[in-house]
Amino acid sequence: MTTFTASELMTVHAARLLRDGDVVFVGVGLPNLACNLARRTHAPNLVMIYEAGVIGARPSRLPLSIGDPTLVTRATSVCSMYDIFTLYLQRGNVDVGFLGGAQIDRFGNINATVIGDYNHPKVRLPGSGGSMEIAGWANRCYIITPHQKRRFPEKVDFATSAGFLNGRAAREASGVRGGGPQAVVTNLGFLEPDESGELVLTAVHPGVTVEEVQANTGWPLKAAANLRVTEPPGEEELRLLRELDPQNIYLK
Amino acid sequence: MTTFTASELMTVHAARLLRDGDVVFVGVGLPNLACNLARRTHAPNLVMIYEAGVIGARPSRLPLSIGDPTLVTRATSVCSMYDIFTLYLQRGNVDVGFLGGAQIDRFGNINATVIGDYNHPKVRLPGSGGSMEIAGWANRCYIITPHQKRRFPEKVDFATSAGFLNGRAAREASGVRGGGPQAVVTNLGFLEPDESGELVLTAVHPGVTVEEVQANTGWPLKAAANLRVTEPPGEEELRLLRELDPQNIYLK
Amino acid sequence: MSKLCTLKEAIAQHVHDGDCVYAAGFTHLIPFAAGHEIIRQGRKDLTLARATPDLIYDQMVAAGCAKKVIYSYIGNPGVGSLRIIRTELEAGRLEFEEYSHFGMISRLQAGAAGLPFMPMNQTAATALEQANPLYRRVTDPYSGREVVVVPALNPDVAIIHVQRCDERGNAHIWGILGEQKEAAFAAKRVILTAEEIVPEEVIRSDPNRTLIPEFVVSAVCHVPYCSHPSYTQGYYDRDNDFYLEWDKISETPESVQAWLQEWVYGITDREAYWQKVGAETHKRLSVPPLYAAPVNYGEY
Amino acid sequence: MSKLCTLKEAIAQHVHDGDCVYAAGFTHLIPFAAGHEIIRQGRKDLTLARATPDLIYDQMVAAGCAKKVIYSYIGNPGVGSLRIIRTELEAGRLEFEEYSHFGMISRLQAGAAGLPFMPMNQTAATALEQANPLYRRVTDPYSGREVVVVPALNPDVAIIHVQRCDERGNAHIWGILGEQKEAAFAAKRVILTAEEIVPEEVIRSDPNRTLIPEFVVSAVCHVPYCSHPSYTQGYYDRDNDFYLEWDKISETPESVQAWLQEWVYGITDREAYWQKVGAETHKRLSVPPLYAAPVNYGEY
Repeated sequence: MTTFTASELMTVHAARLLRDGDVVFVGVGLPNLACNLARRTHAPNLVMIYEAGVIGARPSRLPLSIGDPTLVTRATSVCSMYDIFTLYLQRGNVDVGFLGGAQIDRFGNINATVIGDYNHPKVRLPGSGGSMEIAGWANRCYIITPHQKRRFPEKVDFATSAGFLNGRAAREASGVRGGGPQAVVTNLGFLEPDESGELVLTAVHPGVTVEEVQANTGWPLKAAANLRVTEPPGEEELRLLRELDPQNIYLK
Repeated sequence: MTTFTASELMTVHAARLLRDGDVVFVGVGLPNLACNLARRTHAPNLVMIYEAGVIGARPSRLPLSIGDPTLVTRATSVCSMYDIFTLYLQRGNVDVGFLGGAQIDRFGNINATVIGDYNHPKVRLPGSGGSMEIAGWANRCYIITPHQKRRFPEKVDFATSAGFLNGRAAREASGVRGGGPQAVVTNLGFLEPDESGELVLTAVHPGVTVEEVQANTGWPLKAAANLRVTEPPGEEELRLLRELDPQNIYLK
Repeated sequence: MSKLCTLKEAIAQHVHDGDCVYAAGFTHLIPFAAGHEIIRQGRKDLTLARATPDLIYDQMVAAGCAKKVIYSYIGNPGVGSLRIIRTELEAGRLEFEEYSHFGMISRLQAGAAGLPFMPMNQTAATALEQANPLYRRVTDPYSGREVVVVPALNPDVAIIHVQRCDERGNAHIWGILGEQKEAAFAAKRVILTAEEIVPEEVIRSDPNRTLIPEFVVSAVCHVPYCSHPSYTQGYYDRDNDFYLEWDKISETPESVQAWLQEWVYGITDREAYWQKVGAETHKRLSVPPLYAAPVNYGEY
Repeated sequence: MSKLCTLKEAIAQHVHDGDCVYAAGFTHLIPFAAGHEIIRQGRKDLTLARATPDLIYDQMVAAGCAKKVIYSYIGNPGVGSLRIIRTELEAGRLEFEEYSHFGMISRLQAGAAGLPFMPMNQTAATALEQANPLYRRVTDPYSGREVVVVPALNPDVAIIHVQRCDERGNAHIWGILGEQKEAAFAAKRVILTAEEIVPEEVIRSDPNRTLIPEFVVSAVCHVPYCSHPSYTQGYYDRDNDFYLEWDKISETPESVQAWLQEWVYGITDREAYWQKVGAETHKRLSVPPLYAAPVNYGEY
């Protein structure tokens, strides 16, 4: 039987969410691996763009930072940071954004700023970077994260970037252009927003129980009526994925 | 005795107004010739910039339009039109602007838009182009124009770009950054703003009388107490100038 | 995915009666061939937006394509007036919206950036602001002072001429950039015309030179000499003689219609046009090469 | 007029205690050598503005140069946390102003453009907007909806590393552009550091590559390898090993001070630093050349 790590599992599932031709705002780490895997399988026309202003990257090695020069050499285009956030993201040219953070709450809001109070925090996190605008303006957003109770509180300490606020109506009232989070991919399964914007369990990976997911989630988690069991990573997917991270930096 | 045309006379005098190191927003025609003359005489470090987005042009032939490719080849920099109006002009990086128009009034306001009423004009002129912002934001502005009564009405039909409005106080109240028109160079002499912002006669060319200038001006023209007589174009200035327009396109 | 097609196909598919068209190019890279194809296909009621309408819009107005112009300078660059547009405006037969260059390009920048408006500092001149109700004011919340604003312009279609692009529409542009990038991002559809269609590898060898990416482009057309009588930096010179000649041609409706008949309606495409222009003019407008210093991106 | 001087002279003349400094470079072209020289010269009470403080500001904060940071992402890129800045912020010993990347770059764009503020569309997230009173709102006069605005940032001095420039300060930049151009135009003074000082003719051979013109530049310094452990596209690679190592060094104040002693205070300039880095690292970070396709401007 094929074995794989939790990171491999999440990355393969994230890759499958991408569509051929998607323009994706990528970060380093698992999202970068997911995009490169998708490009080598079902989405050869995927366009990867980076907040550093790189469009259509073709990295020949694993990029170790968002500004790795391998993202520039052989890219389609490089523009200023101001242009990437205006002409590309704000204008609506980005189909998919990947997001991450220390906390994701019941309505898909993300905290990347502080644990505790803003002015007297227990922990000061790195901050928004590009994520506030990606969460607002990319057509679809995906979150890849390990499933742990402390990462899934009922309410984030600080809403660095918007999911559905306290419900879809609130997000829509803000007039923001993007569709918000479409799925959270974890090592246990998938959370997706329901009609109200609340994240509900829509799929579990093989062998995972609903109770196990609930035990690792900080709010009373609803399970979808048509709860799916996911298709495990295939041999070919894993082979291609491991080629992308030969030193096992992100996939371990 | 050296002879010269009215255009040569005005161009030589305009060139003398430029200082070494000035960054000048240039148009084609006489301002371009004046700048190139200044660069070959007393202002070798003059930087010529064009609204087409060209900085530090070194034209090897007489440019026949503002977008002539000879302005680009060997230039220091080329940027977008948005950048030239923001980073260069609005930011305050332009020392001198040259302006022209169909009418210049008592307070140095310029009309480049319509003769008559805006919506039912007798004549529709080309319009502002870059001049509204040049007049507002260049540190110093100069106007080169033949001296004719119809070109110097008491009040312009339409104030495309601002001189001193109805007096210096009005311009200052607008908070605009540029210093406004510093001199109007004509074939008869110089008009310069007094403390109130009104254009007064400060110099006449040799052989020109105050009465002659008044007869060609549409308002009761004040003459400065210390009215000067200008120094005629020198042989070397004329020789260099004529080299710049060998086919006599602008200087005739 | 290749977007290559003929200019005839691109205009037929992407330019419709009543559209707002931005044929970009500030004094450089003006897509004359596309303007002529629009005339041949008999488009009507277009809103023609351009900072400088130049001869291309004078010709399109003469051919009856336009209902309105949006502009900041209506002149024949380096020559004088645009007689046809001016006459139509003075006669009240053509609608118009007028800006300064900065107002015009700020409208495109807002449209390209996905913003509802762009702010501009006051210029002290207020006549045009009062004449055009789309100029508005907003209070700077930091100083309490007012700035002037213009709304986003998002043309239905932009037509952009470039030196070279790949068949997907990733385009290298150099020389005067004007509003090429802003128009491409602001428009709903983009037709690229190119002097050369090059392999993707040429584009990817110099990503900083790529101002327009494939995914804002609808159609890619290989149209050498597209810009004549304007020019393409590094490819051919501006034909100033024609700019002077147009000043005479445009003196009477008869000579304009005769010119359109001979050079637009009577011609199938730009290749036929360029052959008709003739060898003497080809030679007069040819330019010796002068290359940029090498740039090393590094094999990372 | 040549503005060539040593980096030591440039920092002495243009960076003063209490200044707001923008050492530019979004993940690329980070002017580490200039940060080290500021540390050596013992500057105090600086406001350090950068979208991503990166190791350079962690080191400057460790050396006691800073009273405040303005930032949008405080991380060790690709590694994790910036331990020193984070500790100082959590302890309340360092003032700060926080934005998103777009808010930060919009502040610089407004500063560069000579505008009092820049508008941004709402993101639905309002927590940071409420936490930082310099975020404000303005009503779009066309739709009646609100946009979020940030005020212009005009640093006292920007430090910009470039691949090549002439001795007057006209600079070619390629690869990731980040906020190099915006910082240069926004700042009151600009110190350029360059991998190569080239003749004016090299710059003028490719004017579209020139992002910074001489007349916004105060000083030009020839500083090869200025960006190590970051990189300069086409010249050397990023030293990821050092980024990982810093994560360990910065675990204790003692190891940080020892590192500063050995690599900053104990070193005269970047040349000495680069020699000390050693041949093995030079080799590891070297990059085979890969050139851009030729570009023909034409001999007009």
